[in-house]
Amino acid sequence: MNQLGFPLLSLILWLPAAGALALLFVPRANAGLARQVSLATMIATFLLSLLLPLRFETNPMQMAVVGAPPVMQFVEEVPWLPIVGATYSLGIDGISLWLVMLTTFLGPIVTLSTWDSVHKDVRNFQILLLILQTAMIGVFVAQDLLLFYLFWEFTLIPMTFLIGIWGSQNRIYAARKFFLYTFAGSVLMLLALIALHILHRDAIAAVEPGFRGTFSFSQFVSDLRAGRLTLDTTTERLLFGAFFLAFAVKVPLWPFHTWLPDAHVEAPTAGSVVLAGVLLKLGGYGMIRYNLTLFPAASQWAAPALAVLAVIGIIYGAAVAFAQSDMKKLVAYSSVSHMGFVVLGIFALNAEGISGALLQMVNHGLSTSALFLMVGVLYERRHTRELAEYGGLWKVMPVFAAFSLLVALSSAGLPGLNGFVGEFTIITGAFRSPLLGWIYVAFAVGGVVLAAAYLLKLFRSVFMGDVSQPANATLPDLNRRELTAFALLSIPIVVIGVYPAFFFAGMQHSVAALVADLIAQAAGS
Amino acid sequence: MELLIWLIPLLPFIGFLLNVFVIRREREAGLVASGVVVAAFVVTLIAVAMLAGMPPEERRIVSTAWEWINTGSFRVPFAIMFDPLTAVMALLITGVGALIHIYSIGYMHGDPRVVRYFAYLNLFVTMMLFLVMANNLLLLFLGWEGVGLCSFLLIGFWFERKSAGEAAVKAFIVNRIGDAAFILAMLAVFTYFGTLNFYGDGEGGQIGFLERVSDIAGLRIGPDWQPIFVSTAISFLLLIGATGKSAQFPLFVWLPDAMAGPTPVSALIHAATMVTGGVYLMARTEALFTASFTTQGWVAWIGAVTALLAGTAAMAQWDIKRVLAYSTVSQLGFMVAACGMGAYVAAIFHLLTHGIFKALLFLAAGSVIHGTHDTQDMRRMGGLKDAMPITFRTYVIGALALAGIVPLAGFWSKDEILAHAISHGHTPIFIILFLTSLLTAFYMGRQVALVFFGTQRDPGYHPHESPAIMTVPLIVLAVGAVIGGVINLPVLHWLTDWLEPVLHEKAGEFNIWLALIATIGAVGTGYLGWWVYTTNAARIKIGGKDPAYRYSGDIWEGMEEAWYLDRLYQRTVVAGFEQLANFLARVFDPQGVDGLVMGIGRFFGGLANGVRALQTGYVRTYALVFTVGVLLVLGVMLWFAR
Amino acid sequence: MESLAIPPVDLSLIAPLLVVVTWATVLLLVDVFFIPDGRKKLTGYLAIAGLVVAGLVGLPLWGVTGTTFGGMVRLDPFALTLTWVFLLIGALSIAMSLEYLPNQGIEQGEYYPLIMFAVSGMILLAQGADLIVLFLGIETLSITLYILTGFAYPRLTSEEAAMKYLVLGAFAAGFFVYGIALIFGATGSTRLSEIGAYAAGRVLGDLNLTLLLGGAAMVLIAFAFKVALAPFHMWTPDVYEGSPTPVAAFMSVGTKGGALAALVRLLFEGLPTLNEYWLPVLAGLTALTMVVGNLGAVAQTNVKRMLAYSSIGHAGYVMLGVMVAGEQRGPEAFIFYILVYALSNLGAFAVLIALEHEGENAWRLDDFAGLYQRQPMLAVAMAIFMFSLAGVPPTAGFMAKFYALTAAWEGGLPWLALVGVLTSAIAAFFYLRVIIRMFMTEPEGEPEPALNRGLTADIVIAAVGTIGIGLIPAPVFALVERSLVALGG
Amino acid sequence: MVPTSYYILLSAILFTIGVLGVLLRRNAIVVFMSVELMLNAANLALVAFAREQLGVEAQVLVFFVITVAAAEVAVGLALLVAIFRTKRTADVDEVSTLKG
Repeated sequence: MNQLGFPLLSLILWLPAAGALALLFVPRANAGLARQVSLATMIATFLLSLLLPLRFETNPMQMAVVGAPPVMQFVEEVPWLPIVGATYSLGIDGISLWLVMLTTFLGPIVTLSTWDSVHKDVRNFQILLLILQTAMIGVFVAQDLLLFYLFWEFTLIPMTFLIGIWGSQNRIYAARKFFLYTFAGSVLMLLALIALHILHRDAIAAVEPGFRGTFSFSQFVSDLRAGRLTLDTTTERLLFGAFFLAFAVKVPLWPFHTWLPDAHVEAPTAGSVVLAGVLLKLGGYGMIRYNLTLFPAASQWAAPALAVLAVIGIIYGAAVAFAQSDMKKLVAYSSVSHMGFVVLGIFALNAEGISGALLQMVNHGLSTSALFLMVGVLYERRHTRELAEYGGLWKVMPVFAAFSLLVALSSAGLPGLNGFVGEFTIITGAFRSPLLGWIYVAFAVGGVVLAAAYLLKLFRSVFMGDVSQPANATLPDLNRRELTAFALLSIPIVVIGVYPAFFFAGMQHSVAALVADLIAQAAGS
Repeated sequence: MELLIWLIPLLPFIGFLLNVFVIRREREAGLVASGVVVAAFVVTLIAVAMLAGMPPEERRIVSTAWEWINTGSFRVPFAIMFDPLTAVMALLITGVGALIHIYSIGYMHGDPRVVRYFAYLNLFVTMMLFLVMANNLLLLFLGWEGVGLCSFLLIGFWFERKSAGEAAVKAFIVNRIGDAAFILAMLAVFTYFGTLNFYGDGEGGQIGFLERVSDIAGLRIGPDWQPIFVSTAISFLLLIGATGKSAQFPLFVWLPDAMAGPTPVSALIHAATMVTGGVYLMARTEALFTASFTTQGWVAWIGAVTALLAGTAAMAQWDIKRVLAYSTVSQLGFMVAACGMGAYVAAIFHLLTHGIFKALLFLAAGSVIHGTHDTQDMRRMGGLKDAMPITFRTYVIGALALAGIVPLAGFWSKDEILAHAISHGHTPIFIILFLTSLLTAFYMGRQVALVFFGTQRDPGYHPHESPAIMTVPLIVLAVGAVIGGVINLPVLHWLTDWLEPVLHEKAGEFNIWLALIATIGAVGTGYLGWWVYTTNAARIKIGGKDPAYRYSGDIWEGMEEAWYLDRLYQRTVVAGFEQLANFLARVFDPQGVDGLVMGIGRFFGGLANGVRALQTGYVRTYALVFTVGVLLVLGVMLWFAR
Repeated sequence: MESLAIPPVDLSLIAPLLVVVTWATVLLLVDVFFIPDGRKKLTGYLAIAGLVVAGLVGLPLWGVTGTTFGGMVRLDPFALTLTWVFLLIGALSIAMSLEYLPNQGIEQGEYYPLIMFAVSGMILLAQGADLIVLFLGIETLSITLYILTGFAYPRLTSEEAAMKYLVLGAFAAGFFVYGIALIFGATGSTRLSEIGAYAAGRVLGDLNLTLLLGGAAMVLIAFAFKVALAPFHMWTPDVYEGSPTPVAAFMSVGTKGGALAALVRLLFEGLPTLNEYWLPVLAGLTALTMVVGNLGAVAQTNVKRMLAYSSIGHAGYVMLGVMVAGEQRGPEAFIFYILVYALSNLGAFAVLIALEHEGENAWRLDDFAGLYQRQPMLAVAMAIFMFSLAGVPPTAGFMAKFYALTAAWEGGLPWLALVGVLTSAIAAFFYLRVIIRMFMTEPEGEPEPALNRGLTADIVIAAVGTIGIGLIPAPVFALVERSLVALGG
Repeated sequence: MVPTSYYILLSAILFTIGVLGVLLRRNAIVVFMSVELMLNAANLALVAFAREQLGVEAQVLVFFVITVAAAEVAVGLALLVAIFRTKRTADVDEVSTLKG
């Protein structure tokens, strides 16, 4: 059941929360100690999580059988709420493996970035960061729908506080918008969850009297695939829609994106990094894990329309990003564009598209985090995010410029770096998908061109040209912590670009199983 | 052997890493950078020698390092190969590259960021080698975009200048447009062939798509009313990709601006190697192109039109480098046209000779710029032949080679293209190309006259000859420009034979009459150009108009602006996109999309105020509402029970 | 006329009730004669002691089911569990009043026995098996509450609130009695079980059925008034705002609990066969309630009034469980929701009290500005209560809402569940507003919060309960589940 | 014997008058009286039904109702006096500071 014999996932999940608890005993005024405890916790979590890919079975014994539930690893299961059959059940498979790793990897980097940017109420900031970390990992590892929903909604609370307390001028507006928009987006999912629970219970209870229902993901999946639970077309589509709305808001898919620029612009650097790096991924993950797995037929049905939205998002996000003069807004809209690729890949509904989307989520997490760190570095030095205020920094901060260029190119999808592999795999998937096809790809590729346009605009405005503002002439280059953060981020950026096969290998089995089921459903319907 | 070919791209890459992470001093940077490229050249020579020792049909070495992408059925290895076509390209890249590296030591001396410069240069060579050595489209694309990146970095090397930054970005983005088509082409190839590999790995694995182009013969896609052949679709997309990288119409606008980079960069990237990437691509995927009659027509015409447009534009430039830039575009047009006519060997031949003499011209121009303290406007030059004798002589050799004067390298290669055009019945193309070759001679005559003859028009500087580290590469290249034609002389046709396993071409007939007419024409127009600008030298004023402007007026201005193509793009595509983006960002997004969201909020706010308004504070109102509720409840329940 | 026979009485079945009533009566006298002014807090402690004793007395009754007073009063685990909940509510309300009353200058010893009487009314409602007993319970509760509402005499708002409550309450009582009359006229009995038995055999067109339905409608309206279902909710905001804050807190959870307990009995013992008539009506009222309550709260800048509207909204959510109490999950959802809502809402009111000083109404949203910087733990506690009321995990409020929605869906009311989640999205707006004000704005001369033992105890119990039940709800659910084994017959 | 329906009709009329009284009259005392009227209408219905159904519960309830009514009125009048002291009015519409 669990290849390690001890609850590794629980440890990874609760370690940050334990760190937060420990921080409560650190005096509020002792910012330094608070940061160190937080950083230590994050690093420990990451190191612990390294065991996951090390001990992960890329080819589990049970081969991908059509109709079988996803093969989870590092499984833990404890009864939690027996009255509705909800359990505390954790596990990961190829779909969540790298997203968990992304989360734990970004943890220490985020904490490092707070050193220079957060000076107010440092301890509580760290507490919230750690709690958020637990919540996000929880979303990825929860294998019980109720537990998942619990973590899913809970991520809102610390994030709202991070934006609302430590943000800039318009932070209250942004925090409120973030909370209400995403909360409203996911209430229907709660209802869908309940509906699924009851439909399943009634269906099974007809065969096995006394069955009290469950929220177990794998049980839903196996019963759906085995035909013990069948959903009629309308129900399936409604449920699909309710789940999808929640995820689409989070991703965010055009036209549900307008909370994102506000949230990003107002959030402190660390908040933006977490938001872009991990929080948006919850949406993409949810689509793959829940929409595709639970409602394959509805996914087939909705895919073309959703892919249209994704493509619109790609172009629209890029165009709007291009027109921004505020760096953070630019990067924020670039997320809309990049996450459009992810959704496009997901609804290609084939192995290429989905693995590409998964990898692209990791890539986007890395590059966009780095971009936000970059904006943060500038903001801490000059306290403005206006592009026009900068120029010629290549001369003043050469090391910083080099990293920024790397990051921008990674985000623009330069071959040899991570972004390209993801995007290319996604569009291969979309191109080959019988549901989509070359027209989608033609537009999506337009997004690739525009990505270069806005990212190079950003890079040129900041780093090229002459040093026009005297204040810029004396800016210090990266300090040790910043350098560490950027260097750490650069490693996977390059490694994924050159050797993505390693990352694809981890997800292959799970994706293949998922796609096999999608195909079986398509054939059946 | 496999290890050996990996060494070719890896050596410059090691140089790059050293320059980035280890080296901090200018002198070491230049030496290491040049050293690794020279080493790569030597290794290439060895590899070529070993290749030559194999039977012609087996002259291909493929080596896979690792599985690059493996997801679903989409599998791409990180694999390189070495075959005759790659070999000549690699020789050009490492050979000319080495010379330019050495030259740069002198040219860039004293620049504060020289280490970075050599790092970029080494990275460029690496990427260019990947481009020509890749055994699949995706790795080729890695090199393709990689050289684009280096081009961006090097054009923008003096980023303090506004024009440098703009030109760098422009180059990258215009190239990206072509790259987008390239990506689509790759997808199509993968969809129809199931692989992106050019050739099989030689170990009994899957064979590459170039070896089974016949698979898609007759296959059509597209709507019923206008189906197109798959081969046409794929090759046309590749063509668009090539027009971006090889600066062809309609995407050539980036190359003249790219001259903002250091001159050795122009020589290496924007004359000898990177811009020939498109030609190489077409030669490499020649099987796909020849499968589509339609695309071939487009290729030929695009090449010819580009050659003529750029040729006319080159005539009217004042900037010494912009003349050469447009000339490069024009000569690339020759090569592309050659590809379009099926004369791939001639295209590669011209690519190689052009690589040598255009590098020579650029380096010599760099020497001029260096010796005149960064003067680039030819109106401020004049009479430099005495001050810079070596530069002058090498420049003239380059110019003669470019103009196509017997027996210099350019003559043989250009003649081969023209001869092919006439012998295969491409008469309109031939006429355009012939005309362009005359223009070429004219503007080179004009340039030599303006730069080296007459008197120095701007007395503000003291011209001096460049140091030996710069002139020696010039001399070496000049020798190459003189004797380069030997590799594919009509009687010997070594190159044709060498490339036969890849391009499957037989040597063409040598057309003596054509050669005679072309030479006479070139000599005549070249002399004309020289004559006009030496006799009218007095009329040329700094910042003034060209003497020819008097006779041609607006046409001359049109030529000077390259027929306003760039301005057209600025005013339509660029401005249009910027306005659209601004509209979306300032109006549509906040008021449209977000307005809808906030509208929902306001809607509920309005409802809430309605609820509030009902709460009047009068207890009798409450009782009234209560009573209404009673009537409703009673009514409904009794209505049920009726 | 037949002769009146006194049926056998088993007082043990109403032991907690007896304890509360007796204790209250004695305490009233003790307070008058033995406890000097200025030490009235002692009365409060004694009252809490009485409620605790009543709770302990109930312990041996766990699992006992039985009726007495000729079937008019019933004891079952359902009633007993609710009794404990009510006792808890009473005790917490008293605890938050201990300092509040002297601070406001309205300390009177009668206050505490009055609360105890109100609790006894609630217990009576939970135990009543006869319309007469229900009437008695509801009036015991109401009349004490009228007095408590006006307890801040001579503050005009308090008097106004009491007056409005009294007028409308009496108005509703009129409907209640008239409804009982009609039901009695149709069935010849006021015993719920007998009404149920009678209704089971009726068919459409029967005049008696019409009479019964008319009566049932009027009784339901009276309960709807007590629970504050729209459109019978109009008194709620005004009365909550005007009454002393602990009373509002007590009312918001107590009245609802009591009235709904009685409603469950009425619907599922008295009128189960008529559910095709009352279910659509109640469902409509519930939907309207959720919409009106949450919308009304959106427009408020007065936190106390906002909580009043929010309590209307929550009445709707808890009704989700009540309406489907015939199913297994309905009453579970109801009890669980009441318990959770009691904890969270009492906690929120306790925080409100901490901010209140004599003569100042610290209920404006602005008074919460920067509370986080002044009293971080208080702000965190308030945030927990707000998130719980909004139903955001991992608080108990989420679990309660989740379970209520599950019950509603299972009971065949998916559209109502839909209305529930949609209105909960609206609700998030105004709860979040308080949080934003506390955490994200700077303080500017707001009243300093004053905490005391009673309040602190309240807030700690409420906060720990809210989070604890949110994370590990299973034990509470197990208790609730066991308490319902015997319901419905 | 007078049919029960007559009593019920009368009680309904009384009840309606009571309701209208609450809705229409502004004087608090009259409002209380109207409420009393409603309760007594109910009492009338109760005893009428009790006679018809021969049940004892309704008559028991009537006593309760009378008691409760008395209690309510006692509280109500006390309140009224209190309000009158501060506001010098018995008009229910004048007491409307709490709203919104």
